[in-house]
Amino acid sequence: GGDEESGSSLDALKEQGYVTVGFSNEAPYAYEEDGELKGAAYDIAAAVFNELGIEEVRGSLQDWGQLVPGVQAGQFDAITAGMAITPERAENVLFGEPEMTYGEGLVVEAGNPHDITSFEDIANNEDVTVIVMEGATGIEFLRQSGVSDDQITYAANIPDTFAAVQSGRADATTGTEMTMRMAFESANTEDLEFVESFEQPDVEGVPSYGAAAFSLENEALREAYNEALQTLKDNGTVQELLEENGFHPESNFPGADITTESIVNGDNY
Amino acid sequence: MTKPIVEYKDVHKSFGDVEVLKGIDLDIFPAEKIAVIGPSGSGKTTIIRMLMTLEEPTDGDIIVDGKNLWKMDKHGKMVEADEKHLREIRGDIGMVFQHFNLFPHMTILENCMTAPIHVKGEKKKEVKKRSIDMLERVGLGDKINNYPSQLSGGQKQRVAMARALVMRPKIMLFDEVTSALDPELVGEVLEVIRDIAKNDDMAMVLVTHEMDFALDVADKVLFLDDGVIAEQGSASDVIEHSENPRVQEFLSRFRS
Amino acid sequence: MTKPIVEYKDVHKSFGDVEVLKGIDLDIFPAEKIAVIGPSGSGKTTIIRMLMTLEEPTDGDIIVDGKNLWKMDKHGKMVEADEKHLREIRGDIGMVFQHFNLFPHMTILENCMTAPIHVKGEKKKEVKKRSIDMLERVGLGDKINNYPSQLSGGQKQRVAMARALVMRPKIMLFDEVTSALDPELVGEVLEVIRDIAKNDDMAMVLVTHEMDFALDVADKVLFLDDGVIAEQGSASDVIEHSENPRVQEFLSRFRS
Amino acid sequence: MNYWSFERFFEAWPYILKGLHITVGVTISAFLFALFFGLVWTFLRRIPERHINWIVTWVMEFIRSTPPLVQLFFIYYAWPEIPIVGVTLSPFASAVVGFGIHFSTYIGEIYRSGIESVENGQWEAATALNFSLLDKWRLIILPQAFPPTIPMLGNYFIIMFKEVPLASTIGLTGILHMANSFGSEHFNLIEALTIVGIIFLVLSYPSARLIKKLEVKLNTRFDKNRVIEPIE
Amino acid sequence: MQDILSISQELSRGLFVTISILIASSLFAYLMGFISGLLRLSKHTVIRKFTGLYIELFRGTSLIVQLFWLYYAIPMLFGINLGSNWIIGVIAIGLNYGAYLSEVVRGSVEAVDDGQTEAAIALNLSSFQKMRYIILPQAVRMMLPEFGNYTIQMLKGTALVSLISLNDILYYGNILRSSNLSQAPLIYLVILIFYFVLALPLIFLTRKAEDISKKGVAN
Ligand SMILES: Nc1ncnc2c1ncn2[C@@H]1O[C@H](COP(=O)(O)OP(=O)(O)OP(=O)(O)O)[C@@H](O)[C@H]1O
Ligand SMILES: Nc1ncnc2c1ncn2[C@@H]1O[C@H](COP(=O)(O)OP(=O)(O)OP(=O)(O)O)[C@@H](O)[C@H]1O
Ligand SMILES: [Mg+2]
Ligand SMILES: [Mg+2]
Repeated sequence: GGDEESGSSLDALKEQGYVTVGFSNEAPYAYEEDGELKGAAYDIAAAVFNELGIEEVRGSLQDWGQLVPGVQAGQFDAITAGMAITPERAENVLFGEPEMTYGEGLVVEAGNPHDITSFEDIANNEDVTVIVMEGATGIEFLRQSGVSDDQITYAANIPDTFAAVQSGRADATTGTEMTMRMAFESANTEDLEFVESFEQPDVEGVPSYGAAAFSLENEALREAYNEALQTLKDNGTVQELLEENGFHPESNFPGADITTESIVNGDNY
Repeated sequence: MTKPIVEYKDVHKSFGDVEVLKGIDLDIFPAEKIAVIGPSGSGKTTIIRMLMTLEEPTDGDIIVDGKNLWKMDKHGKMVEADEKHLREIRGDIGMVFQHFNLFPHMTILENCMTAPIHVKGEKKKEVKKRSIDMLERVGLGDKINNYPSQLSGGQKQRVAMARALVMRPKIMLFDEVTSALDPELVGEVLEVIRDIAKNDDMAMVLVTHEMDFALDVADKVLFLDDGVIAEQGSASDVIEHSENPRVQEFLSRFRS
Repeated sequence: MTKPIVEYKDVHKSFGDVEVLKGIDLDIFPAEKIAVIGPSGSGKTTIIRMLMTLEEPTDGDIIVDGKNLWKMDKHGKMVEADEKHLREIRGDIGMVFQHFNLFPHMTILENCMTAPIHVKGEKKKEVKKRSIDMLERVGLGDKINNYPSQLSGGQKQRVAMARALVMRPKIMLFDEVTSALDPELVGEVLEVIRDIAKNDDMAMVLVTHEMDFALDVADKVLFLDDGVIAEQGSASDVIEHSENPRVQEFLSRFRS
Repeated sequence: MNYWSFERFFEAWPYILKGLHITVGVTISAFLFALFFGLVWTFLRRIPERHINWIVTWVMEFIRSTPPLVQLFFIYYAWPEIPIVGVTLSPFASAVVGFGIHFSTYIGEIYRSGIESVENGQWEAATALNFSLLDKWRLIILPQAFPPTIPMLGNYFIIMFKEVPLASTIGLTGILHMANSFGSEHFNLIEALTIVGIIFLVLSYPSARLIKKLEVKLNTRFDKNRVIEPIE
Repeated sequence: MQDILSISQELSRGLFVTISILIASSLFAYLMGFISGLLRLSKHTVIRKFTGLYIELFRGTSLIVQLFWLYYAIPMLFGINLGSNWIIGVIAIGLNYGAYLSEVVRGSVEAVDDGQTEAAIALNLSSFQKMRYIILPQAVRMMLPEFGNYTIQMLKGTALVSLISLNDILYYGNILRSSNLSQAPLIYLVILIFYFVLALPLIFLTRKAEDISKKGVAN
């Protein structure tokens, strides 16, 4: 756990020999399977911290919505959940440089009875309800696409959103494309359908860029992290780890011109 | 000679392995007043509780008014009595307890009225009149709307007697009705019993430690010792002139 | 004439607005046996509880062995006694309660030994010997390792007496020590008290409802009525020949 | 410290209070459910057959000694997956059923101790007066057994109220959930959680006082020294 | 069967956290219960009121709220380093149930028959001796069953620490379920059985305590 307020300094982390990271059990970004932490964001973070001389990375599972408050409360040193950089979040945490990019995905009941292929379709059919993970960017995308608040319900994590659609408590769920696809595959059920023909919403923030995040007080750790990240990007490690986790080079690697600053100031948002 | 209203025929009672009544034979005649005395644990209470159907005998028969209390005829066979059978016979018997057992959630008038109304299905008006009469008789005419908690021990016990009396039993059982009372309150309760004994023609069985009172009221005294009737006879025979050493020893304890 | 060991001087006691003792004057001399009788609520218990420091008088003084029990001298002023002062004087007084108040988590031997060891700091070995002697004297030599719950009421009360006696008080207080007992067990307890009264030279104050016993044991009888000592004198004067109508009425209730 | 913001604190109040009717609604519904189900346990416990009694006792013990949080998860996530009998329940219904069943085992015990607190002498007096079995229960036992249970039942109502926020983990939009969601939108939970604490304190403390008063009143009504022991 | 075994195996990884938190928080709660219970009986109004505040604060709000609050607020507001989540879990559960237990302690001491106090005075025991030799030994006997019951409550309460990301039994159960929804019934059933098995010794101890407390107490 966070042994000091709002995350420890790099030296302290080295001394203690491990770093604690917050994640939200969301494949393929960061999740736990067979007792091990996995996922692209986790793997990258682990590689970066190794590069910084910290061998062990311990996970702290959180509901998505509690990741930012958690890192601020010093419950862990960094968030490694592939969290999308947004201007609002950036006011409350320090983001590292982008590690990946992704669009949105949609999962519905098998056979897609309401024939939903976009957020507009949901907006246009008041009977349809969609369940989203609390604190996810998808909520804002849905709202901007005209979906009313009455249609949106919330769950604390991805498995819960799937459980809700599967048991008929909601008609659809949305999250990042990678998440929806991975969760759909692992759910391994005939009750659900991943909407292949989904149209990405045309709103601010899509596509999203995922990055590690740190407490506002921990500028030094972010700087160190960014430096090591750049090294690993340059030697191809990051790309390798992304591909291993099912990310595609054309669609999921952030362009070199895209920086956290350019996203936060709106140029690339 | 009249027929007894109650007959105990070789009645035994065990609790677990312990036999506390070892063959009781006893006839109770209409209007007879019987006092039961004896050491603690000798089985006095158990004898009358079996008649009140609060305890089932292990062996033997109790016959009430010609009917076997604890057994009944079913298709020609004698089987254990069921609740219906017991309720039929129980109508003849009333009991007053050591700890009064008044119903605390009812006024004392309601205490007296509820059984005649619900058990015998009598008219409320009639029952009320009779209950008030009875409460007046035990000296509590001015308390009818009080709750039991507002009464002294002696008053409570008098209500308990009125409650039993309005049911007009043919036989009344009293189990040490004064032993939970302060010494000063004993007199008033005994006075009421004496009055009932003199003026009613019910049979009465009194378990008591008040020897003077037994001497005064009882036609017959039973001395119970270790589950058997060790001596019986007129009150003065047993209490004043018994030659049985157990009886003498027992009685000596009451002379301090 | 010897000096009294305890003097009550115009002692008053109120609970809330109700004055239950209205000026008690009383001398208790060494070795004197006093019986206190009177109707329920007349203040008998309260009188002795004040001496045992369980209740504080509202007014007046109680002097024990020349020292004021409830007041003490502090820098020349008389102030309310503190715990230390009370403990000092309390050492002379012992009490036996109506409900025994034995310590249920200790054997009866431990019940007797606790106070001498912890209060007087006596040696364990000595205390043990004395306690066993005392328990034998009250007839419980074979029960010393039993717990109170394993004893009958009469036995418990005898333990309570032994427990008070091993403290060797100069004055012993008894509050209706037989009234919570079954009638048959009363005798054995009275027997023990009688024995103590005859053979020890403690002063004793006995609140009791047992008139025969008071007659037998007491040097002096106080009749308390409504918070005042309505009559006092030798036992036979008060119990047998009193002309006070209140006393007569009270005593009549004990003859049923 | 700049983590505490009064602005956010006051902003959060109306937002969180939107969940209050859900929290209170679940509490009341679950309590009614438990009152009824407790009765069922009480009667099951009175079946004289030894084996049935044993089973009922241990089923109650099982429900009582396992975490309500897990039971909620079971009802919400697992129940729908069970073939044939499986039903999908909303978070509200899941919470009502979950807390209802969990607390019914306690309430059943309260009923039982209420009945047992009626002295044996009352049964005997009723027998001596020749009442039928139904009349004994109706006229003598229940009128005495029920009043002394009221304070304990009240206590359990409050205890239950304080457990209901657990259901935010299955998406019940009560006050804790609203606080979490306010917190995740504003990236800070302290003010919101503090408000939830205040709401619970403000509602449960006076109610507990009220019940204490009621208890005293009930105890002085008849000559009862009967106290229903808390079973927790 | 195979499934049950592998589920159990996975869950048992959380046993240590659940049990260690149970033990530590119970000890802490017992301590708090005794301290605050006895302070409630103090002659000093200020001490009594202050202890009362603690008790009402923790009994008046939910354990889950207290847990979250300690988890987020303590480090942020006061900059106090409470150490690991394990310690936060122990403190939250301990303080919460300590408040309940203090009422048990106070109630038991008050429930010792007045006659015992009077007998102790009549034998001239000092206030301390009276408490030490007469009142407490009996009060403790009376407390035992309630302490047992509350320990079972605490066991149930430990399930909450999965919410502050401690790897207890329920944590591993939830992880299992999230990758295997259709097995949810079996997983949760096994979790419930895990807790029940942990509770069993407590249940038997509590029953034993009831027997003990029935003996050796005057009332
Ligand atoms: N329900 C019971 N279970 C076990 N033993 C019992 C029960 N009722 C009575 N006994 C035992 O039966 C014996 C006789 O009891 P009973 O109450 O009839 O005596 P008693 O003569 O009325 O005594 P007392 O004068 O003390 O009231 C006693 O040894 C008693 O312990
Ligand atoms: N702690 C108390 N608070 C209020 N009133 C009390 C208290 N103790 C005693 N009293 C009242 O004081 C009066 C005298 O009580 P006390 O116990 O001394 O009477 P008593 O003569 O011993 O009676 P009994 O024979 O019934 O024991 C009674 O009216 C009683 O109600
Ligand atoms: Mg008897
Ligand atoms: Mg008295």
